[in-house]
Amino acid sequence: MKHLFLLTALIIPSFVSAKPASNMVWMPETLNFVENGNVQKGEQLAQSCASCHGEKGISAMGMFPSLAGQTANYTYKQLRDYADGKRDNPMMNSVAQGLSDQDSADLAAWFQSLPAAQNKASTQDVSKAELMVNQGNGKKILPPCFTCHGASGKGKRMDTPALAGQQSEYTVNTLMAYKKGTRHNDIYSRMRVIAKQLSDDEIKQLGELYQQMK
Amino acid sequence: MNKISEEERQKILESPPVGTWILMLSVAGGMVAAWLFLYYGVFLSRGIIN
Amino acid sequence: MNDSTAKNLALSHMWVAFSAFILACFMGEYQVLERSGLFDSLSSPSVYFASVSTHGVLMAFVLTTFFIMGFGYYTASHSLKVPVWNPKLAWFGFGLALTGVVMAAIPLLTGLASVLYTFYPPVQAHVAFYIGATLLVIGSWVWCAIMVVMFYQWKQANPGKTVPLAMFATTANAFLWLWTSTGVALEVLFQLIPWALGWMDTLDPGLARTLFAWTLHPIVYFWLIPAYTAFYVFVPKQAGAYLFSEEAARMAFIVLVVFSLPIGFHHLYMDPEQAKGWKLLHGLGTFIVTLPTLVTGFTVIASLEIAGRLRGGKGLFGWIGTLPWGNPMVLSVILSLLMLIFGGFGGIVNASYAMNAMIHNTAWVPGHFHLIFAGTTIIMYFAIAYYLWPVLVKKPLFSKSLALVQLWTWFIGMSIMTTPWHVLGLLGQPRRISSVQYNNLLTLSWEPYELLMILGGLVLLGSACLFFYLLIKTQFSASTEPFEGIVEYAEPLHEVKDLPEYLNDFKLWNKVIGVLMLISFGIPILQFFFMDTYGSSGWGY
Amino acid sequence: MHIDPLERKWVLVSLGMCALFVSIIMIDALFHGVNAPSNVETIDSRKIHLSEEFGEDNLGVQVAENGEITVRMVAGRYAFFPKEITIPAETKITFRWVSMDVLHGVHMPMTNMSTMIVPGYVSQVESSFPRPGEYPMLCNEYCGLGHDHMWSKVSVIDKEEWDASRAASKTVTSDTIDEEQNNE
Repeated sequence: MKHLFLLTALIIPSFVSAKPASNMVWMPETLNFVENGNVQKGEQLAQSCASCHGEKGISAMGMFPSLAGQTANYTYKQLRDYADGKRDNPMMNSVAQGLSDQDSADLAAWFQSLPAAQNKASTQDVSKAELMVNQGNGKKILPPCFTCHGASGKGKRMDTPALAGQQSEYTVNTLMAYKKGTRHNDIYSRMRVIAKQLSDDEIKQLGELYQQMK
Repeated sequence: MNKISEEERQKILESPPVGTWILMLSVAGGMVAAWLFLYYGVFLSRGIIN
Repeated sequence: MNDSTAKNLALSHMWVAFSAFILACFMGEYQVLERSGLFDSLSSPSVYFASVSTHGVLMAFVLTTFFIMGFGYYTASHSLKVPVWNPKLAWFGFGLALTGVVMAAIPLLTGLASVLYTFYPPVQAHVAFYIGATLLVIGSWVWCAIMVVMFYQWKQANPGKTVPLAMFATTANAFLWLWTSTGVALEVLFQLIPWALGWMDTLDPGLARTLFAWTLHPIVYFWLIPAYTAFYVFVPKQAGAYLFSEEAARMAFIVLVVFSLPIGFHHLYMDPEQAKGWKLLHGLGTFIVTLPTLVTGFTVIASLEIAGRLRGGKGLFGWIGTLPWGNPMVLSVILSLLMLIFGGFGGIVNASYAMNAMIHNTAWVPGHFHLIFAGTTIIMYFAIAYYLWPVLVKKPLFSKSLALVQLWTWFIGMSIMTTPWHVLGLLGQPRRISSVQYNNLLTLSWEPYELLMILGGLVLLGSACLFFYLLIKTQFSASTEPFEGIVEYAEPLHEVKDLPEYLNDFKLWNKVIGVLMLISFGIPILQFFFMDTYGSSGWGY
Repeated sequence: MHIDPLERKWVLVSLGMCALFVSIIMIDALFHGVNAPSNVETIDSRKIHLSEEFGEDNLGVQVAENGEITVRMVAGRYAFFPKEITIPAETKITFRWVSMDVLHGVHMPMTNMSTMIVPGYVSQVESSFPRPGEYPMLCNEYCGLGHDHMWSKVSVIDKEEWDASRAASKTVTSDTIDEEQNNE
């Protein structure tokens, strides 16, 4: 009977939107374009971001992400996804729609050039998170976080984001949004599938762990 | 080493290597049998592939 | 004749080879331990994949290439009774290859080149890794050139004479390697290096795999030919008799060289970028290349049979017992052939086209190539080292009985390690994983085999250390008596008369290879330039 | 030239052995459809998420009108998407695989479902599964540090159970459609 349900769920054509999760395509031209973003121009543009994301890309409020040290590809992709409505946030949607591709690349380059936040270690228990980051969980088919996000949370080539130094509240919110599916600009649900398997406690600890990571 | 006469020595050098022949035949036989077992007994019984 | 140059070259090359070997053996044992999952503290994919990449490069590229070069210099000089041609060039080649090794070792050991020794793009390693590997290959081309020049100089000086079998085989290997390495050289020079340097945005992984497959099969024959050379030129003499047929030996070498080249697609059976017609054609060629090995088995065993009978062996198999089992060379060949039977059978299974799906990229594959390479081939490298070391360092072998223990333990260790590996493959365990994460009942059946592999690995590691110890002890023992070791080649049972020129030269065979390569790789490579293909940018790992 | 008569015979035996293996392989390949997966079909791996065939909602098991089953899967570090599928035993199933990033390989242990997945190419393989059960579908080519964790679940179920659930799902599907229409 269990099979039956599963099967039914799997072979019914889905009626949810058939649109791709993101329109971003990493052609070499795009990669080069982002890599050659103009840091100075980005710095100027970033002045209007400072109120939320901080002067040096380090946000003071947990609801807004720090962007300092973020990989340029990732920032660029998010800005384009906001502009396309692939990622929902009323404020960012309108901000991103006002940015050209060139502006997005410049901003991405600027934020990448900034040093990520260096936060002190707290006394909170992060043992579960450490396990997730380093070992993953074979039983739940969860690869260790470091395999994509890097051993020191600096992100990796193409578009996996840097997480080290990120506001813990922001990381937790993001993972919860993936878990609920309200954030869905990860192609093939890559991150949603993972977040769905994480317990709320693990998510909380992961937020803390990445906030402290240097 | 056993002492052997020159006559015996020549005989050995000229005799066909029957031991080798039988040994190699059994190796070949074993290989054919094992291959057929893997092909029909294991590989094809695991389903089609195309 | 003063052959000190050849001896120095041989010794230097072989020390590099065996140093790489011993280092890689420790990594091998770490890998079986890590992979078993028994030791939580060892668990680290980052370290594991850096280690497995280094292990593969050291064993497959460094140990082999340096050993073959060193053995080749000595064989050429000794069998032709001439000094090494252009020793400065030879040392330059050595330096180049060694520089390459160091250059590749740095990113490998620091985890910047964990792309395995097959470096399959689009995962991208540090560019120093690709450049280092290229220098190693270019250094080996210098060796090839010197071998070919010595071969033809000798032929010119000795018109109508038969080139000694040892040199014939060595030159065959030099030609084989020039042809073999061209595939990977094309991949590295036109794809990997420009791509890793950023001169080129993308490359086609399908083309890269096709070019690597060009190299991937004949390279194992490049490694194997020194072992076969020892089979034919040393073993019969050491056993106390004659080489059963020198003509068969020469034919075997030629068929090996010619047919190991155009058959690389059996590594691509499960790949989407080549069509089945080409795969079948290469598969057919793969079966042809089993023939020289089957003939070699017969010729070598027949030579041993005569030796055993001369020593008093009676009846159908009585000669086996009367063989000089206490001679390291003879013991090695017996153990080597035993492993060749099983390793060869595994190879036939791999070659069997669709049946490859049953074992492709499973644990069976490393089980197979450890048996045939680390077993059959390397045990003969040991035998050659035991045979040549006293000659090279002018001191007697430190301990023959320890050498015998070493050879036996290597064989036993290899059997204990590779048998479970094959079984794991049939049970579906993939190769190249650092731990078993699949939450499935099936994986429980894998565990006992992993334990056995640890044991096998331990025995092998002990054996490798003993080997290294014996080389050091032989070379650096304080022996005062002057010692002159000798190298003797086996005489053919029937004198070689009226040898046709095609069994004494490679001109014809190079043309044949050219044609076969054009047929088997021409269209499969050209297709990438006529299809709409899509490149890949470099990815981290 | 001197070649021993027994050695000549041995060459013939060796040739015979190879000929036997080659004939079995060739006959099965040419007449019985036992082949290595070899469709040479290219695709732009960077854009597959925008493609129709490998669009997110088109992945997984699909049954055509005539009952033929196609499974479309995307390999990407570190999973095969979708992560769970259910297929019937003893039925020919066509798998179509693409990579969204690097080189991968996939097989299901103790079955013949095996292929490399090379970026830039579609790997198509037809297979069947005589034995029902839970299988891991796992990555067998090193693809990065999370390679060990790259696997998905496959349930191979009895053919009767599959047919029964197919019949049931058809009614469910039409019910759902009815409901949706009613809602509008």
